[in-house]
Amino acid sequence: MNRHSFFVCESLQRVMQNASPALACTLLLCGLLMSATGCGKTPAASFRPNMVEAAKQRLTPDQEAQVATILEAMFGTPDDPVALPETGLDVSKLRLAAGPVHSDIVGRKNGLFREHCSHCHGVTGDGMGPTAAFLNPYPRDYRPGWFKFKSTERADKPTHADLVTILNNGINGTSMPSFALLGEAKVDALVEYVKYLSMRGEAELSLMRYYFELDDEDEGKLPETREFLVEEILLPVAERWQEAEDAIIDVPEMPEVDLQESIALGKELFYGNKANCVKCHGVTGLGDGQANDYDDWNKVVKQWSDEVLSAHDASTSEMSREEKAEHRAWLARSDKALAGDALDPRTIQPRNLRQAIYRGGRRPLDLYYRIHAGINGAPMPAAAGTLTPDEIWHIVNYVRSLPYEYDGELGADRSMVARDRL
Amino acid sequence: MPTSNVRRIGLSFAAALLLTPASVFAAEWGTLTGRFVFGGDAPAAPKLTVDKDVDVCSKFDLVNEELVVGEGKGVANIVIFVRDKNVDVHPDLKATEPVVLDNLGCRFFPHVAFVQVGQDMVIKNSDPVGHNSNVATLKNPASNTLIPAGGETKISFRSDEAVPAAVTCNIHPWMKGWVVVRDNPYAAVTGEDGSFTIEKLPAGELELQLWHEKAGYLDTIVIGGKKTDVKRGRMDVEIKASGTDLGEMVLDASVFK
Amino acid sequence: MSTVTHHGPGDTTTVAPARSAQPRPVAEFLSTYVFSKDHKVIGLQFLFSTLVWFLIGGLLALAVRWQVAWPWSDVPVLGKLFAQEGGQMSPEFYTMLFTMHATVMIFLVIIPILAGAFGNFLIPLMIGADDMAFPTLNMLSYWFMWPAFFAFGASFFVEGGAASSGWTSYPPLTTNLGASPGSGMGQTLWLIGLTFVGVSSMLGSVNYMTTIIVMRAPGMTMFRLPMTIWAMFITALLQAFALPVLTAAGFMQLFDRTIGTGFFSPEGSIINNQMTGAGGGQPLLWQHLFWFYSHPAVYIMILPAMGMVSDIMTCFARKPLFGYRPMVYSVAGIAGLGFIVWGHHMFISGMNPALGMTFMVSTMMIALPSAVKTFNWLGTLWGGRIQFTTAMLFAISFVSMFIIGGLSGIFMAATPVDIFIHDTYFIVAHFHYVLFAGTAMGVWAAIYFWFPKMFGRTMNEFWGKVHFFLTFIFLNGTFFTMHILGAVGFPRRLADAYHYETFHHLQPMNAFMTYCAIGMVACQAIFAINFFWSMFYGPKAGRNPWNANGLEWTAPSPPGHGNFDIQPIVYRGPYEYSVPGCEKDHLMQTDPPLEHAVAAAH
Amino acid sequence: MRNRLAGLFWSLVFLAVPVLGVAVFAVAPSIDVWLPKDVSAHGKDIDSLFYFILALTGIVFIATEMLLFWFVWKYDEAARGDQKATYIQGSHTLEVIWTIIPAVLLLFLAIYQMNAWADMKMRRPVMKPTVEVVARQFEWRLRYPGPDGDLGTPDDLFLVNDLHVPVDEDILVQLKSMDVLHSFFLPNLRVKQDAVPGMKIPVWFKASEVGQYDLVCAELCGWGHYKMKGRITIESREDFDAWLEAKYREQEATQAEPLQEDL
Repeated sequence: MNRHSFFVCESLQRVMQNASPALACTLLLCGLLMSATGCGKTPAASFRPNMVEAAKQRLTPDQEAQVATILEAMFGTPDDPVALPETGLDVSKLRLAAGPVHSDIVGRKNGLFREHCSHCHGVTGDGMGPTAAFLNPYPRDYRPGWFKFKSTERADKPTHADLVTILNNGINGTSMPSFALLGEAKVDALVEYVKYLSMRGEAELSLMRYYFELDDEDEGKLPETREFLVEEILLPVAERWQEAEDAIIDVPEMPEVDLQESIALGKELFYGNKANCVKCHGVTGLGDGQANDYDDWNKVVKQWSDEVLSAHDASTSEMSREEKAEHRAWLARSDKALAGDALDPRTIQPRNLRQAIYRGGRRPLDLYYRIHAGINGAPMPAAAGTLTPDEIWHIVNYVRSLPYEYDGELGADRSMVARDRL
Repeated sequence: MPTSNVRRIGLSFAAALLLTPASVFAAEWGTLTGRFVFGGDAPAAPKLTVDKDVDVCSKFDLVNEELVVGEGKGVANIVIFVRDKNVDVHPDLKATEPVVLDNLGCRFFPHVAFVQVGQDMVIKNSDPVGHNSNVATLKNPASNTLIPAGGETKISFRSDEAVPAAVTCNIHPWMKGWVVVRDNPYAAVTGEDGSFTIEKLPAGELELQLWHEKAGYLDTIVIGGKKTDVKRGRMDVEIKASGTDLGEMVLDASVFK
Repeated sequence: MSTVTHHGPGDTTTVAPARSAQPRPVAEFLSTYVFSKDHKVIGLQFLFSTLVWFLIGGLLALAVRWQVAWPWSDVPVLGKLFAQEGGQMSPEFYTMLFTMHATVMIFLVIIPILAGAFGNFLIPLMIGADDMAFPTLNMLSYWFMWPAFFAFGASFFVEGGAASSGWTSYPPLTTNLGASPGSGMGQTLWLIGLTFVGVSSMLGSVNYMTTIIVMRAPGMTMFRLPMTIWAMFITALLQAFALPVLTAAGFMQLFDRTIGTGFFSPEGSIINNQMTGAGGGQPLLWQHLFWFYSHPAVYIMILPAMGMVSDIMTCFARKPLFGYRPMVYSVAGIAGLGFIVWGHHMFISGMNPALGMTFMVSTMMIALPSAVKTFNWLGTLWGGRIQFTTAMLFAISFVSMFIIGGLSGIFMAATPVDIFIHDTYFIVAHFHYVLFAGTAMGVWAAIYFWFPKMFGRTMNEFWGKVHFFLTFIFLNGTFFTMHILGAVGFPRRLADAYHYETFHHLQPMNAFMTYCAIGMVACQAIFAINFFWSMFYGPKAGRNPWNANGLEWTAPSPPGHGNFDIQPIVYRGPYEYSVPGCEKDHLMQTDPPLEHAVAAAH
Repeated sequence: MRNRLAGLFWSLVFLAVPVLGVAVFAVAPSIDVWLPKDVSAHGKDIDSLFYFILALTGIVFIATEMLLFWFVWKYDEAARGDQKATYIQGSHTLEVIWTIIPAVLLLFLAIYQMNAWADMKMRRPVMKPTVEVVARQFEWRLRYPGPDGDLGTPDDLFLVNDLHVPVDEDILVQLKSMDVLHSFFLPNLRVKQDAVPGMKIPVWFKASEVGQYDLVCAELCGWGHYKMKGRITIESREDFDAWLEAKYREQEATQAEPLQEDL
């Protein structure tokens, strides 16, 4: 008896007996080579639907499909973007940024977004690329159309130049790196593509929300006329992007006072009741004031998950069988959306002002913008109208001096003062 | 086939003819009244935890205003508005005065404010502490302004909001209010006793919509002991020149769960 | 069955008297093949487990090569398997791949296949013992690998994926959970797996040392031991002395990660935009501790292969080993010096540069025993009568490739040159020449050579040579080119290096290497089929198919429980080939002394 | 009797190793897969040492591999006919020779390069840091001392990834890391130094030619390791000062200006 027969099952033995080793070798070799060099290409990339919003608006599968169809007609696919003239987007730039990474016939690199951005921001621009869950803060979700660091008023979109600045400088204090070395043309194309993704996301949101406003005679279907789609859906979004270029904040000159005096005035405002910076940024300036707030992206998820959680707890005893089934289906779908299409909400911390890290840029001008317009999407409110430009400038000067302020009284918290490491 | 759909949508440049209703002013106008009551034992509003500006805000004995059941079990803060976008507007009802939303006693007053498109809304702060008012509109650009003690700011809206927008204060996380933005003047918020009045409505058939912050768009109400389906808060009423009273509408306690 | 006189102090495996009761098949199967205390079965268990992991490690390497050659392109098979977004490999997935490739290859393949598989199988057979000194310990050493298999295997499926901080696991990347996706659960599992591999190695090494010292057959003096046994002996010593340090360091890292100690984390650093907790540690401490083990481990990964190659080479050159004692001394020298060169991994780590100088001198010196070994192998071939069996081809290629791997090491030892080539593909080329072109070729030589003893049948020589030829060609195509990439400064571990202008033009060369790597992995199918086919249908081998001298060839093929049917008595060293005046061209160690043989020995 | 052809074939396979090995190294420079252009003052020390070792190991490589080939070719069983293998157990003389010669060579090499090593890593120029480089996941944060020449004062200039240095001057970089290990690698300047959190490591060099080159991270620092791309610009003192001045003005801007064209 062969003592090692246990290693191989009987059937394998029979196969082995009937095939010659040469034949088997060849077959296996071919198989390995084929699987390694790729007979099976992966399917083309696609945009991911906004599942949270779909669950929230209780869209039917038919309605979801309709949204997808409309969006594909209006915006195309990740490999083949479409931009209607009303968007004001430059399709040639989009083509440079879209699609899989490849070099075209003149050796120009295409697919920039997927090469540089999508592993964090996701192919859809939903801020849920493969790496997203591990970053703090989370990468930006472009779909609601909120942008934080810009030179325009709080409610307005950023200008093209604002986004170029972000790409060039990166966002210090986050995982967003600088892309300045890509060169102007590529950065420009990427900004155009970000705008495209943002418009697409906003259009998706308003399409999904529009079902709610439909009349009964529409039978739960959106009109698919060009007029409706452009006038009601696309233009309200696109126009605001185009208006942004005219909404740049007008910044008056810094008042002509001694710097130390200005810093002292700024400090007074910082701690005073008028500007009230201290409430969130803390008496230490370490950002330890308000700790349980969310930014708008996380707030959406937080509120939605709270709602779904309480719906889980709600009593279904008074529901009819159909209602119960519907309720359960909706819960299952909402849970799925939360698990697969949303990152766990995380609180937002006010900036530690002693690190000399300024996410939106360290120029006095940038800080002025931040205080004047607040930070869109974040709890930081706009001070415009409340504070005079001079007062804002004083606070700017004080904030810029904070990292270098004597911090002996911070005592045990000294390790938090990281200005020495930028 | 999705592709054929794509082509159809992408290429359909021809504008669909919209049936625009002839704009004829109604001849008669009527008033709508009604009252919402809570079906069941009225729950006590839970107290809020005040952990910011304690010295000022803890004086006000603040409670959670998600569900306010007032005298005679009236449900306050239910929003009733006319859903029809092309509704005739009585010539007297031109919005002139700005709506005021006050930060008063570490809460928003009124709890639900109603403002029309294009109308100004003044957000002011009558408290001795600083506030900020974060208005989370969906169709309109969201705003968030710092309002120091005694200060005020003015905002306006360019489009109506299908769902009332939440107003919060980031400094005092418990503060929450609502703004109803409509493009006509026909909206009301129930008072402490649960009653509301909308005046000078065009007579005839109108579609109302009912919303409450905890219940969302109401699904069922009980009118005259009969369960009435108002799916998505939509309810048809006949406005009579003599006035229409919807009477007492009971909201089941389960609606607010 | 065995009628061996039991002579080992630790020998507890007496032959059971024939049972009168009915056989209990399941229990018998378990005790014979699964929880066996027989060193041969344990050796084979190690062999099969490591070969499976070898395949996994190879496939991981292919995926790595794919990304290096065509970053961001659709990944075949893997792209579908892991549903990467847009079919492309994400960079953290890539970092996980090369980390786990190295981890699997080093901890689950090379170390256990050398010490575990061949050490177990060969030591008692070659010294004339009927089993290991501590058979139960021996069984445990195999079963302690399984928690490691599970830990490493499972880590691919936890959130964040498997460890992705390189096999060197440098903190703070590894100590801070927020630093990288793989720094989460994957890294914890990695450390747990590592600990179990360490325990397994430790149990093995204690056993090998004891067995070799106390259980040698009569007449088997230390200087009559084959080189394989010498190498295993010294490897066991290395493991015994170096492993505790790594185990301790592993626990320290585990504590840093789980209970908030700060051995390796400096104060006040900001990782992933968050302040880190504990401070007061030093990242360099880990590097010192890690390399204090891992540099000797490099020799753990090659010495046994050197020993086996020496034995195979003498057999097929039909000639004594050139300079037996210098070979033994050089193995010992490598082991001794191996403990004082770890700093050469840290020349640019921020370690005191003055320390770099001392490590540079000791590193230069460790090239000496390696050179002596190489020259001795050449001396062994000189004047031989070479038989080109598959095993011999692999053994010769081991020498040929080890020359390359050894010489490229001198570049790195030179500190100023290391400034430039550190962490480039020059290093990758170097250690693949030593570990793949060296050790793996040695392992194949050993498999082809001792296969008859393991299974009683010989492997197909023709397909063996095809396997050798293809592997040899593809391996050089893959790894030799890495040297010149390294000369450009092409860095290791980059998911996409081509956005640097300096390296932009290297893509075609990397694509070439990837094609070669695909070929290299694909042609292992020949080996796999040959292996399993021959196990059942290969020509039956007698006791001594190669006419070799070692004691193992006096036992039946495959040897039964207790190994030898007659107690071997050793009369001479293992390399008495082509002894002048002797009729046969070889004299086995058990052959009774011949007058002229004794005369010729002096 | 065995086939002689098999032996010939296998010896040629082993002959291919030195032949192709040397060929690869001979061809590589001509296809530009070779040491990148050196623009540093100390780089030639490294390069010449590299060439010296290359020559030395090249000779040993060719000699040993050719010997291997020759033995395999000559002592094939088929070629030996009835002849037995020669019974040689070793040679003391040979062992001594091939121990002493490499030992002398290696020791020479070790001592020969010490000076170069000391120049690059031990004899630090006495000066204030030109720039502080702080590595973080995944970028290079740079800090130049402002007009006052000191780091850590309110007039510091903060930049990212875009390192500028004046040509023909000693440059002292103060290298730090904010989070994990990184490695500051300038291929064209033959500079590489790990950045270790908690340590301030000085790095110095002198650039000898104007131009722009890559700054690479050479130590695995997480998933984004590949994208820690920086750039070093070597320029004349005047250009450098002007650039510094312009950047400083930009950092202190209180009014929006047209975007800098030369980003």
